[in-house]
Amino acid sequence: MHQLKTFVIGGVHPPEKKLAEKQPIVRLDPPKTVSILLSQHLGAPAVPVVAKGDKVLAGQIIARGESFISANIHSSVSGTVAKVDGVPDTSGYRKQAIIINVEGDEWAEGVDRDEAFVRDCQMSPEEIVSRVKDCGVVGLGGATFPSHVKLKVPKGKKAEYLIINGVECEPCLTADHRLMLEKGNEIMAGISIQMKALGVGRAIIGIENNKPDAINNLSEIAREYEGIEVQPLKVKYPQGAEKQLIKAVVGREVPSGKLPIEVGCVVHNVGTAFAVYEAVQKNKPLVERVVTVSGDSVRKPSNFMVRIGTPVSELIEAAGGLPEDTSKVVNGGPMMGKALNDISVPVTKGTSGILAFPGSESRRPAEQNCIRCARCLTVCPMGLEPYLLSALAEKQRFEDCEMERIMDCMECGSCLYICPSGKPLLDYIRVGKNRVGIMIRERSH
Amino acid sequence: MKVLTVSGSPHFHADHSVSRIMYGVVFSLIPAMLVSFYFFGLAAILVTLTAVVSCMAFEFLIQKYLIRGPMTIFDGSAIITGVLLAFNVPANLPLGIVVIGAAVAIGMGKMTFGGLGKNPFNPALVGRVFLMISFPVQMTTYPEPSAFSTRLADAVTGPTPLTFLKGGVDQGEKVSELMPQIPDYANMMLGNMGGSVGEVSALAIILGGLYMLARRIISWHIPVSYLGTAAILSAIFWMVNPEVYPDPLFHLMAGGLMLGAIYMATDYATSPMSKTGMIIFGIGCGLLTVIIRLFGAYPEGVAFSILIMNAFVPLINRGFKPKRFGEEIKNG
Amino acid sequence: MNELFNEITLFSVVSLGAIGGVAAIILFMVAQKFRVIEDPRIDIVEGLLPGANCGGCGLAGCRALAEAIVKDESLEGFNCPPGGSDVMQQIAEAMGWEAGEQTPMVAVLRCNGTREFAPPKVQYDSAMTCTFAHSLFSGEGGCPFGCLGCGDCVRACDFDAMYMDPESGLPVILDEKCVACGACVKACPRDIIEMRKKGKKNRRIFVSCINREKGGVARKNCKVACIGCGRCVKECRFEAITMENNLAYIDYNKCTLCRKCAPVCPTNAIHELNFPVRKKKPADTDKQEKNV
Amino acid sequence: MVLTLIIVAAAASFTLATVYNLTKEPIERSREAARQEAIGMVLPAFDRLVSKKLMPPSGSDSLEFNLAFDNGNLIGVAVSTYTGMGYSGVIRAMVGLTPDGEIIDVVHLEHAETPGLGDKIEKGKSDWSDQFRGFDPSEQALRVRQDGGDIDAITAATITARAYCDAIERAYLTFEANKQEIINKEEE
Amino acid sequence: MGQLQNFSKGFIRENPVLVLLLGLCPALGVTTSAFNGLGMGLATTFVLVSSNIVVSLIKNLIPAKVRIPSFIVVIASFVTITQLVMEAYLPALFDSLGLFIPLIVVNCLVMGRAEAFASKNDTFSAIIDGLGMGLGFAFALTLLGGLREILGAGEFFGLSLFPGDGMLVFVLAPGAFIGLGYLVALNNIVKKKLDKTA
Amino acid sequence: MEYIIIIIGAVFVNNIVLAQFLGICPYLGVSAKVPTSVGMSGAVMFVMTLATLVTFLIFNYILVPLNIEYLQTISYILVVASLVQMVEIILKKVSPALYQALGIFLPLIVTNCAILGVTILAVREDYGFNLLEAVVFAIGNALGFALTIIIFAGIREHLDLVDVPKGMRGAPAALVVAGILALAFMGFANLV
Ligand SMILES: Cc1cc2nc3c(=O)[nH]c(=O)nc-3n(C[C@H](O)[C@H](O)[C@H](O)COP(=O)(O)O)c2cc1C
Ligand SMILES: Cc1cc2nc3c(=O)[nH]c(=O)nc-3n(C[C@H](O)[C@H](O)[C@H](O)COP(=O)(O)O)c2cc1C
Ligand SMILES: Cc1cc2nc3c(=O)[nH]c(=O)nc-3n(C[C@H](O)[C@H](O)[C@H](O)COP(=O)(O)O)c2cc1C
Ligand SMILES: Cc1cc2nc3c(=O)[nH]c(=O)nc-3n(C[C@H](O)[C@H](O)[C@H](O)CO)c2cc1C
Ligand code: SF4
Ligand code: SF4
Ligand code: SF4
Ligand code: SF4
Ligand code: FES
Repeated sequence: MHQLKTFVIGGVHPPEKKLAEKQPIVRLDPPKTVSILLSQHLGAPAVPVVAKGDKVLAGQIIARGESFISANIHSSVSGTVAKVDGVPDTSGYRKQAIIINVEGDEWAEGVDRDEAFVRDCQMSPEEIVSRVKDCGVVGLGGATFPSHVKLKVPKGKKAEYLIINGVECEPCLTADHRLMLEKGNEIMAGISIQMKALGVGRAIIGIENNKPDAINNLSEIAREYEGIEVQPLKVKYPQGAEKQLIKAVVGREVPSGKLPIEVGCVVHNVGTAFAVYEAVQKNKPLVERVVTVSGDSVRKPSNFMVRIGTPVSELIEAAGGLPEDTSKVVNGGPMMGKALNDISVPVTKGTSGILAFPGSESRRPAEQNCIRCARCLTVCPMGLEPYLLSALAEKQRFEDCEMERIMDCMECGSCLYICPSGKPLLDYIRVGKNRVGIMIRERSH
Repeated sequence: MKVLTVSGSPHFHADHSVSRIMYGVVFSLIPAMLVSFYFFGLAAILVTLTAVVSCMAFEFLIQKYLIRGPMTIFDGSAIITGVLLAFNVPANLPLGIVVIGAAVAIGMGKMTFGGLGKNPFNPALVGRVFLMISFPVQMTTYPEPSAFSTRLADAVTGPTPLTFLKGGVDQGEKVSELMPQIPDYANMMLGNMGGSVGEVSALAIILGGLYMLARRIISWHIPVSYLGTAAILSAIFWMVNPEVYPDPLFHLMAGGLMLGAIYMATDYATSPMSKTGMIIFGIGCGLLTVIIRLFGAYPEGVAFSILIMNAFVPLINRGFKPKRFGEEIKNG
Repeated sequence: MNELFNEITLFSVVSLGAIGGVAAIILFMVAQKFRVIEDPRIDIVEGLLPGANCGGCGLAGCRALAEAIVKDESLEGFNCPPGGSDVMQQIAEAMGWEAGEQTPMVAVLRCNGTREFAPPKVQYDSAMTCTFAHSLFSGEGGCPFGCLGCGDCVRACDFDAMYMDPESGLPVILDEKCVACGACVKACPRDIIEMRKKGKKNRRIFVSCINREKGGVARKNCKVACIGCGRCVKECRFEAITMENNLAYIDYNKCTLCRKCAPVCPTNAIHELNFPVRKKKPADTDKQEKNV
Repeated sequence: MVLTLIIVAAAASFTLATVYNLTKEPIERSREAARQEAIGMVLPAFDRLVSKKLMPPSGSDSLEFNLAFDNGNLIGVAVSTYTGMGYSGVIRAMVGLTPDGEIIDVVHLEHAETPGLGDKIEKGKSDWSDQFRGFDPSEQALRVRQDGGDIDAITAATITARAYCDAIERAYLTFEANKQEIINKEEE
Repeated sequence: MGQLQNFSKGFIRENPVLVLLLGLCPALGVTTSAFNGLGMGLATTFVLVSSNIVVSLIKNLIPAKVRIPSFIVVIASFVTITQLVMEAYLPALFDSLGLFIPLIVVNCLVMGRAEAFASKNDTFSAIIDGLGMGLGFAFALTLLGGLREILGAGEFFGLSLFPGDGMLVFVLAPGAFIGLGYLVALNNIVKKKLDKTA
Repeated sequence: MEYIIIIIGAVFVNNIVLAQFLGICPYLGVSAKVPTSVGMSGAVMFVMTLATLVTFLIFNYILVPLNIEYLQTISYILVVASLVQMVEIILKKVSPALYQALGIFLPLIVTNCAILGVTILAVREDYGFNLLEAVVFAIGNALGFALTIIIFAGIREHLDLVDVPKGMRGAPAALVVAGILALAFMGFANLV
């Protein structure tokens, strides 16, 4: 095996709690109704192409991503459009969604639902990109950035490495892990398709050392592919963050404010590689994804293959329901996920996990004065000074925030995780980032 | 299901807390405390107890009646201040003066600025230096160590190795003649010498320091750069003229250098945040300590140097930031 | 020579006269050569300032302060310790900044989502700042327009004119202390606070809600939300009330404080402040008054 | 404009010169009074005073010797002496000596020692300087005990005490070195 | 503003030292005892009142461009007069105030009042203003001097309050800063109380 | 060596602000931000050196020979005031960049005891300085001023961020900090 690599600055090591690690992916049946949000990706919301009363099939396009950064949205079920209306999203604000009453499970024409593995792809890079775009594939690693945009190398830049993010550094989550075990071949084919689209000769799959079975499985398969290798990594959060992963895998540092392509890298999540495979080889749009349901309050931690738009409450039911003392339900990982105020919200393309915790585990500690212990600054993987940024933001000194490079913060939460005085560092940093972002935008006008 | 909680991420929190850290420090101080009780007896116990109790009491009173903030006396930081203040005064200091010191340390050194973490200067040292200058006589009469003594204020007094040596050298005597008259290095290491309550035993303090290092309460940067600089600088002088300047080993074990480097210079609130900053800070403390010891009016310079460097901390924090990710473009 | 007037006198007068002369020439040169064309008001303001150049204002001398005042066209945030408030008053007069009588305004809170009317459904556990809470979720009560109760507005008020009522979870504005500086308006991420005419005898009528959701949706989260039913619009004879996006708004310039609208509101979303008690008062106005 | 300022300056300096001339006398007088008082404190009653300057064996400045006569007999010498060894600044003192060289009394003239510590050399602040009364430098050592002498140092202000001894010693040594000349004075 | 208020504001509300933070060097430098503080305060008051008088008298004779230098000369003259008179008749006080007497010239308070008030008002008001501010200054200095003397030497105006020495720091430089710091804080509280009752 | 001792003495042992109480007003007034305090220090250094040079000459070659030392105060203040003006004029003309950096602080300096105090101290008898020593003394004091005011500005920036209790905010906390700083500087006692 290779020697273990990792990134240099900062990082923390939260308890792993991979409770659903051994649970194979179970396919859930479609629910009675689904609510498919029009904004499930980074960028402009998609524009609906169906109206109330229309009959739709699973895999049929129902909203089109029209601007440069946007993505198509497909129906994940077959049935009738009940309405196009606002439904509360994960933060409780109403967002436009297409609500479909499910009737049967019929799929649109052209979608190949055969599980048989198809390795080779004959499409040209342009065809691959347009297929990925048509199928509404977005990054499944969390940011839900439309994948077709990332598969086109901008003019004047050259991609050297495709880095595949199999790190899954967040505690509790096991979706990528299971996928790497169960769909290794498909992922590998997806990677080679992405390599073809990008025109790169090398792909490196970064996997943390706490998933030896996945490392073995993919290394095994990688032998059959040229230019693809697996790089085991030391366990450290947030290794899965793009810039940290590039640093860990190829030792390059993406300059502040720049994209990975600046150092010749493109990063995709393993789930995205799988989605690309399905889109290109099977013509199957992104209508379902693997979601981990886990956490100390979940009776049966599981990994489900779920249709987009399924209410979270159904997933929780399928995992045995919630005990009385549950006090927090999180969409995503415990470090970066969003706490839900209502469990009836739908699963989106970006939902990698649903975690439930009792109060004892997830309540924030009481806030005290910052004792200037420098722990936050030691763990910040971006080399920032969170205590300072947070204080500046709290004092509304946003110009100073900008000078201290608040925009470099990727909101990994390491600082808040480690702070012994329970300072809500990241909360204030987010306020600061928000305001500095507005300032920067106003300036460029 | 009960009411859900909504909060920003992250939803996990490390197993740290202010009081755990602080009590860790208190725990690590136990060896030094035991040594001081052994050599200075009941007097040391009384001084330590008085300092701790009055520090907590002053913090309580100020917090309750002046600042009107949440109660903080059990976070352990006032206990540390109390213990370290006691460790920095002679065992036979009248208890009234100890109480004044505690009032100054907590009231002026800490609560004036809003309490834990906000103070720019090390509270215990503010207390000590205040007492040094206010009560020079009482603060410079040290009891002779004697095992398990139960004597209180009337103990036999004697000089500390530092005052003895400095006094002698100032009178033109030679270091080589003075050295045999102070405890040998083994005794100094153990703490069998005149000095403040808790500073005498380098060994016990190092032990506590190792414990704190192991628990990651402190990092090595400040103690190592502080002690290292002090050793190197004193070694240079020693090599130039060993009859006027004592050797580095003596400097390391005499007086409060060990206590200062491991416990007082490392105080979070009053030391720099970045690792480079910490090293600069340690070097500054080391230089100043040796200069004051060798050339100043006072035989001991640890407290002054740390306080002076405390004043530089904001500037150090401004000038020595952690290395930012993506700062230099390194295209492999 | 005389005891009192001797050569010392002579030397003194001559040498100090000489030094004074040189000083005068230098100062003269400054005056002559280096008159840069500047806003003449700077000189006026500087003339009014004490000229102590003490730096007490935090700027480099009196001229710097004068320049800053003229540049900002306002006295806000400036203070001259030696001159005190009189000087600032004089400057304001000289610059004519207290132009005319302004209609007195006051801040009002346009949300009545107390714990009672909009019971919390979830519990918030993060930094106590509305700005963050706003970006995180719709609020404990679920109303995406309602007050978040973290008190950003209270902290923004420099005049102690606001406090958080722990019972209702809403901020309270103290009319007598509010100077209408607008800081709270800027601070609130949800634009709940509005600056309104203080009104005759301090009387005001306004819709205490800014929820633009459809009636049913709004009502689900909050019992006293404006549901956009339009009854008040019909009731108002002065066309002071408009309805937009399911929300009624009372234009304070048109409103005659006739009080006709308030009783017809089915959710009691219209608030009346500082009016005498109604003779036949509808069932639950007292509740509102308590929560204003 | 220039003229105005010249006139202001001239007027001011004219006034000042007048005040200066008016106060010159009283200033002189009060200085003299202070000197006389100090001399009076360290010497017995006398009827005639002769002053002369003498260079000390070590030191940069000369010392003022005030020879006091009573009925034509030299009854004592008041030496205005100094030292630079103090904790801060120069210390000046008036030392009264008998013709035999025994110290009659010492009083400080000027010092900048720390209040509360070094200022114990002042007679009003403590009786520390009383130990010099009747001290015979030819028999006892004019040095603090820490340095092997016979003077008790001021607690925590050894530097000042040491310096004061230095000042007194300077007076004494100068006196000894010029004894002949001083005695001759008497005969003159 | 009435003359009485003009006079009294210098004590608490607009105290030159405790609120306006002017003339801090003498306030810190000479206040080793209440007596010194009072002496310095009165000397400053003298200069302040006299120069206020002269400035208000000559204000119309001086062209604007040399106004400040002329005022400086006036003030400096009164400072020198104070110096000379004090040396002649109060030599002990003169010695202990030392350098800080000539420095009255640059006391921002004196210059500020001459410029801000005396040069724009009639002589009587100028006297009242000078007296108010000057006595306020003296008040603050005496207070600080008294505090430092009591804590530092256990005496007040030279009278021994308790046996033994006090806390030496208060006689030394740090005590001056610290004492003033807490006095300013105290004055803030008093001022707030006054504002509330007003 | 002589000069080094004068400088160390002026910067650390008898620090102009912390031990001699000169220039306290700008010390508290212009120390809110580090860059401002740096600018102020530069201006003080410039003027203090120049003023000492000129006043030393005036004192020893005009006032002393004519026996009118009592005019020291009044002549010095005139010299300092017009010197500052002149520097301002010259600076504006010669180096606009430097003027931008220092010029704005110049007016503040006229009424600053630090300048007048140091010029008076520099001719004190018991120092017995010659011209060069007097100038070095002035530079040392200016450095001492710079050191303390910059440190102090750093601490005040820190205090700004941490929310000092209401009653102590601003001047009181600043003064206590200065007090503790003065305590710490006592460690340099008798260094030279
Ligand atoms: C703090 C942080 C942690 C992340 N952790 C992971 C991770 O564990 N696994 C992952 O695939 N993506 C992770 N991401 C997202 C990646 O940065 C990146 O967006 C993703 O790998 C890109 O691939 P995609 O476009 O296919 O999603 C993380 C991002 C951040 C900011
Ligand atoms: C405005 C914007 C433009 C982007 N442009 C590109 C691009 O041209 N090529 C690319 O590979 N990725 C591009 N990205 C994607 C980012 O590199 C990154 O993969 C994405 O933001 C998700 O990363 P994360 O999950 O680590 O946050 C862009 C992102 C943003 C926000
Ligand atoms: C602020 C301060 C003022 C001091 N003033 C004096 C003083 O006036 N005279 C003096 O001899 N020592 C003074 N000292 C020096 C110390 O007290 C010194 O330790 C002492 O003089 C020598 O120690 P000893 O007298 O205990 O032997 C002062 C020290 C400090 C810090
Ligand atoms: C490693 C460590 C060292 C400390 N050292 C001191 C100290 O020297 N003096 C002190 O008063 N408090 C000390 N404390 C306690 C506390 O941090 C201190 O009172 C703060 O300065 C209060 O804001 C220490 C705490 C820690 C964790
Ligand atoms: S980790 Fe927390 S307590 Fe430590 S420095 Fe950062 S914010 Fe302060
Ligand atoms: S959340 Fe931002 S500031 Fe905090 S550790 Fe992560 S990158 Fe650094
Ligand atoms: S912030 Fe201004 S407008 Fe708002 S309540 Fe306070 S004084 Fe009134
Ligand atoms: S009115 Fe706005 S700022 Fe004030 S507490 Fe409510 S949400 Fe926050
Ligand atoms: S009084 Fe000294 S600078 Fe103002």
